Amino acid sequence: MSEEKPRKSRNPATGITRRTVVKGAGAAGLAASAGPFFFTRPAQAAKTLRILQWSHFIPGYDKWFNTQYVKEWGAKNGTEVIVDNINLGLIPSRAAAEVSAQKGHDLVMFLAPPSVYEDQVVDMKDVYAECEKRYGKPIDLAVKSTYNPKTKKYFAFSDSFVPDPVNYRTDLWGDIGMTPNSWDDVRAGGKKIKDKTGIPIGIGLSAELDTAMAMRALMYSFGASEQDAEGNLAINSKETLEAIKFMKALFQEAETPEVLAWDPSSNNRQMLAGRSSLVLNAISVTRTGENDKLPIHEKIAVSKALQGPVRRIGLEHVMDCYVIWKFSENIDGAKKFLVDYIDNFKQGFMASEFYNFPCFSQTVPDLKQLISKDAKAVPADKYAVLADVLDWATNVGYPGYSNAAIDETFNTWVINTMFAEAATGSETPENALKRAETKMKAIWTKWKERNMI
Amino acid sequence: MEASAAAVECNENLNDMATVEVRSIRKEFAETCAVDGIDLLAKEGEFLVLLGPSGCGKTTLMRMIAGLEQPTAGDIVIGGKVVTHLPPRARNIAMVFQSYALYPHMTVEGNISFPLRAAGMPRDQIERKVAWAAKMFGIERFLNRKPRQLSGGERQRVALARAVVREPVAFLLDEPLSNLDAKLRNSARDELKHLQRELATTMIYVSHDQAEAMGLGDRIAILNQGKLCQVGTPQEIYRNPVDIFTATFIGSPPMNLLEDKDSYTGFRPEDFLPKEIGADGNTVSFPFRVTRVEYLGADRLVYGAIEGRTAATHVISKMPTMLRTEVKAGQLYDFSVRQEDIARFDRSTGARLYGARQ
Amino acid sequence: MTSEAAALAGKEHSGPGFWSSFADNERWLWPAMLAPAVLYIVLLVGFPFFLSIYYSFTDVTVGGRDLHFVGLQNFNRILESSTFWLALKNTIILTVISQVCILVMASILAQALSVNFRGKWLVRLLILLPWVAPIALGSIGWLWIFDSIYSVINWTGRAIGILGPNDWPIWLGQPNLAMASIIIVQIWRILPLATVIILAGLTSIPQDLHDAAAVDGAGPFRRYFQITAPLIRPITLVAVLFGIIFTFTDLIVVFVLTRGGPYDQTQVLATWAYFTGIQGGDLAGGAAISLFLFPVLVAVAIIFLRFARRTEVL
Amino acid sequence: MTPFSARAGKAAQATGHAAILVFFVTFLAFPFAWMVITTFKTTQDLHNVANNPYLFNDPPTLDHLRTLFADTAFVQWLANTAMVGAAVVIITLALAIPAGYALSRMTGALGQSLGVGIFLTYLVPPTILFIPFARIIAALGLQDSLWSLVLVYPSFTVPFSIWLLMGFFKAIPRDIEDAAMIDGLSRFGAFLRVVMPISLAGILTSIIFTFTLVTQEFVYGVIFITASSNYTVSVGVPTFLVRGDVYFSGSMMGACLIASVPIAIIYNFFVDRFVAGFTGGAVK
Repeated sequence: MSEEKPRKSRNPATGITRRTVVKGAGAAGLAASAGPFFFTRPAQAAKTLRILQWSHFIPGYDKWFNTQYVKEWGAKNGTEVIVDNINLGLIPSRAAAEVSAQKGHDLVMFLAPPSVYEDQVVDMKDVYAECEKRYGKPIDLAVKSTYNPKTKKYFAFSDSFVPDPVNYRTDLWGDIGMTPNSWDDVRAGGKKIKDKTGIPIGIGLSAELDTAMAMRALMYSFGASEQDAEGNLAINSKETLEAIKFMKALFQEAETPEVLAWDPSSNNRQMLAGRSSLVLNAISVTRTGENDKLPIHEKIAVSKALQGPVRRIGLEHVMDCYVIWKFSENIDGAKKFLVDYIDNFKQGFMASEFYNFPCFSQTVPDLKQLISKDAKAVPADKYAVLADVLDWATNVGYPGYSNAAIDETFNTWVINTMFAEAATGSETPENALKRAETKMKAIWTKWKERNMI
Repeated sequence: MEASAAAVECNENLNDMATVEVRSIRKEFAETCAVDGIDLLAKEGEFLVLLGPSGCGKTTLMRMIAGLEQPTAGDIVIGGKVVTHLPPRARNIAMVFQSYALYPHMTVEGNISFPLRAAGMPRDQIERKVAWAAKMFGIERFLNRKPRQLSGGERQRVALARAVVREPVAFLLDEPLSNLDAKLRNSARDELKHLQRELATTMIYVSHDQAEAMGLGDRIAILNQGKLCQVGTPQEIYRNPVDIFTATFIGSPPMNLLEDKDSYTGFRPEDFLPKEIGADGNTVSFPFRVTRVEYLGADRLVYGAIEGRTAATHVISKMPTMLRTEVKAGQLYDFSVRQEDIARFDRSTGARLYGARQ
Repeated sequence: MTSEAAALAGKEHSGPGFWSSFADNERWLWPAMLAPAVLYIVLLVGFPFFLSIYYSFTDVTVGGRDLHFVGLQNFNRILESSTFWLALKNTIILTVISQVCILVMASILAQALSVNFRGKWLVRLLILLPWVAPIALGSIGWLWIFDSIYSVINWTGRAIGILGPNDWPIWLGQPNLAMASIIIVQIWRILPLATVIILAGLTSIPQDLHDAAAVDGAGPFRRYFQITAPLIRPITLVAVLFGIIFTFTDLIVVFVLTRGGPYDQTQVLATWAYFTGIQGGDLAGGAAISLFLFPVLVAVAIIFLRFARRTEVL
Repeated sequence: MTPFSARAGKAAQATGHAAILVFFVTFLAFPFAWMVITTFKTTQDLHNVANNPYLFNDPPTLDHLRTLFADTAFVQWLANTAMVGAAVVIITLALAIPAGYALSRMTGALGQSLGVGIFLTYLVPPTILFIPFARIIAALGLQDSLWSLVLVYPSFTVPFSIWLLMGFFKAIPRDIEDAAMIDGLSRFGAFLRVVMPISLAGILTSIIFTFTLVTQEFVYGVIFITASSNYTVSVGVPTFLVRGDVYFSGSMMGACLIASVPIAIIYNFFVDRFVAGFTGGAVK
């Protein structure tokens, strides 16, 4: 899980790391504990590259990345690579602190487009160009998530994204003779299952990531969106209102108030406990079930995004967005690292157990084949449905770009709150929409003033 | 208290000029003047009592002598040397506090040896001295106890032992007996006097209890409102008070005062006796209406008022029980005072006009 | 003996050197003793604090370092926001209710602990636990207890028949229950401290007073409310003041349990400041929100300190 | 009262007393009992809603603890917490004892308002401070070092301890210091050799408080430290055992237990002294 990253200080005489010495001495306790007080800076001898990213949901990915991949890369490039893994929820505060300090990591991975930091990061144009030379154009999703058409700047580089399919219980849906293909199916079937078995639908209505994605998927498939393709605020539409009303009905007919309290892990638990008939989530649900040997994972199927009145569309679940701070001490190294990482992306794809999907499709040319035969999944082709994910996955901010206003709206959970207020009946759908619009207007005004959108 | 030969020897050579003197000393606090220009000299080996009601400045004066307060003006001279700006520890004086101020975290032994350790005295000498002081006050048994395990009297002895052990130029004692019960206080007073004789060290003693002051002091300094009223032996103070304050402050019951036109006439209760007792010669007599009689064993206190004056004035007579004269409440008697026992005070300043006894 | 005394005297009369006059002169000594702490506080509390105040009058965001003065704009924006009033209301409700409960419960528990009984050591240990547990971890423990699926409270309630087969309260999902859950956790973590403080007050009351009151014919309740309670009032004030500070500025419990949800209904000022300033990137807005905490706390603290000083706590 | 009714009354009282204690112990300690159960349950058992949550439906497992110790730097985090705690305690005492003493002995309005002023700094919430702090830490080159926490944590422990100790010093009679000065110590010497030893209970109280506040702190720890080997327990556990969508409940509960119970036992030994320390300033 938390692999010891390579230590920052080396004993110049022997070339072995301090960690090795300590381990050799067999003192895991106090001797080692004094360490952090004395090593605050990387040794000056070699170049260093410091990477900050989340603790990957698939522990195997971190293991591969931290102990194998970056070590090999470091050895090849004469660079000591330090990887710090933190909880995904803590990335924003850490980034804020680094910008405030104007010091920190060379490469920072966000899980959603970090548009607000545009002023602070270097343009990734050349990284994209280099990768494009080797693997063709990046997917539209990546560009929409990391490019600001107003300033013509690539503020981040996206290597991969995580699909956000539907997870549902085959047994329960089979019993009522349905499969969840559209939002209307979910509402009708969800109600039936809940009435029959008491087991609800698990689409969140809380201030967290999964809800944010699910609500946007709902809106977009109803033809609603936060902004238009040009980045103008467009939340106030009858389509949005329709989506809100639909969610209200869905919540009242097929859900329980538990979804109001959720964090990103709650829908996983609900599903794995057998207390849910359907959730919108990455493949983490089934992967956890497989890894923890919970037999229920065999009854969970994965399917593509739901069909709405206007289109079938879903979100990426997570968008890997690497940024390089302007104040980074190793900008060139960081860029080279990204390019090389794309070269080796297939390894990452495998290590993440199909969690990270490539933004440069050609890096994993045999993706379809790979996912159709999984070692752990029951049935083995469970994840094959993800093959055409690009046809139904889009970015936050669709149909426009994921800009600073979209980012702030996302992170302050404006959309989540709007849906929750209406669904619980604490506000009318119209009022909830109006409240959200007020908040978003302020956000749009602010970023327009700064010429960021 | 046993006087060991060693103790006497110890102190023999110590204090060549063990005088303590304050010169026109003043102390002002934020808005008040606690000590207002006092000159006072405690002679070598003298037991000087600072007496006054609470708030008169006596404790402030003592704290200035100790160095715990800085005077606003004036000087303090100890052993002929001006110490005004020296910290307490450089003045070589000892002090016993009203609360005893024993160190609660140290044993009795630790308390007594503390000043010696602070001065960096060698260990074996400390032990000898502590043993000597403990023996002097009979507290050898308690050496390993903590102060909270001791009674009030025992604590007082420890405090004294701590003061004595370093053989200071002078002792300052701040009402050290006030926390003892009445019986213990008497014996302690006795012992203290005895101790002072033995050590022959200058002692300055603060008290608000006149009986204590009279009993202990070689001389008494009366303070009132930051000013020195009078300094003198107990007799001088008692018989020859220089003003109304001293006259009424000293003596129990206090001096009787009769209002005249521009002065007060004062006489002590024990000098105010039935006319027939009063000796021949120069007496002044008063018609005395008795209202109440109190028997105190050795004395009778007769309360009443003098009649025939514009304002009836309440006075008290203190009659030794040996005088068998019958005195009853409600009756009118003739009482008299010898002319020489009468004092007159200026009505506006309170100062004495002329003495009854030259 | 003479030489001893001389040595002693010599040492003592070594004259007022620099150190000596320094160590004795209160005019220099007090400032010197205060200086390190005051310096630290000015540099590491005062300076950042004023920087934050400055931020709140600008348009700074997490993403940029250039900022413009915008006057009271941030404050106006906050005051217009319904979430602010909700957060303020929640902060006050949370603080007041939890403190009242803590006061009552701590008084009872302290009373129960003030007598001797077998196993007291263990009981005290168990009672102290919540206070020493890192609160981030303790809150996660509660998150697990309140879990919408695995809630052990609900399971137990069903097992002993308090909850019917169809009752399954969603502790963190229903606004009132969510608020109640947060209050419960705040009580849980502060109660041990309050109990210990009040217990301290109880043990400091001389037994004489209880005896005297008993002799005077006072029953246990009269004895408590007319003798014990007034005597421990000052120290109780201290306990309550700390409770208020801990609850008022706390971010973690709400952050872990509900993240302000459902739909902002449990948002408190501290979490809202965090979400706005850090998650949302609106540093200036976050600074402005958290500044609201300060005057309220100062007012509360001054009232308490005034009371306390009257009763000689400070 | 007859002997019988007296005995009955006593029994009723004892029962009531026991009932109160049972209620409170249940409320306060239950989460820990729950942590114990969770720590040793298999994941499958935990996630099966049909199971009685109090029972071990599968045999108890050490897997969660193994994860905690083998896959995370938990021991290191504990040690870090202890080291930071110790360092902060030392700094806090070094700053707060002299300041608290000076404030307790300063006469006049200045001392009083300074005392209140210092206490008010305790009320400045960390949410306000941490962005500016990040800049200070960076300027000093302390990011990712435990020294950053050692530097920053006194910002809340010092004002608090000053306030606590001030009350305590005020309760010490001035006579005792005066006596010490007469007995040959300087003003400062009297403070060092007499006042400090007498105030041990108060100092102990502020040590306990400081240490607890340090172990509880979360926000600064998250922001200033990213290297897993430099985390404190409060930060390391939730950061490493909440991975993406999944909570490692068993390991987390085990970590919480291990981090709390030993401290609670130590405190329990000192709680009487602590109690004395707390009343020092408040009740004479």
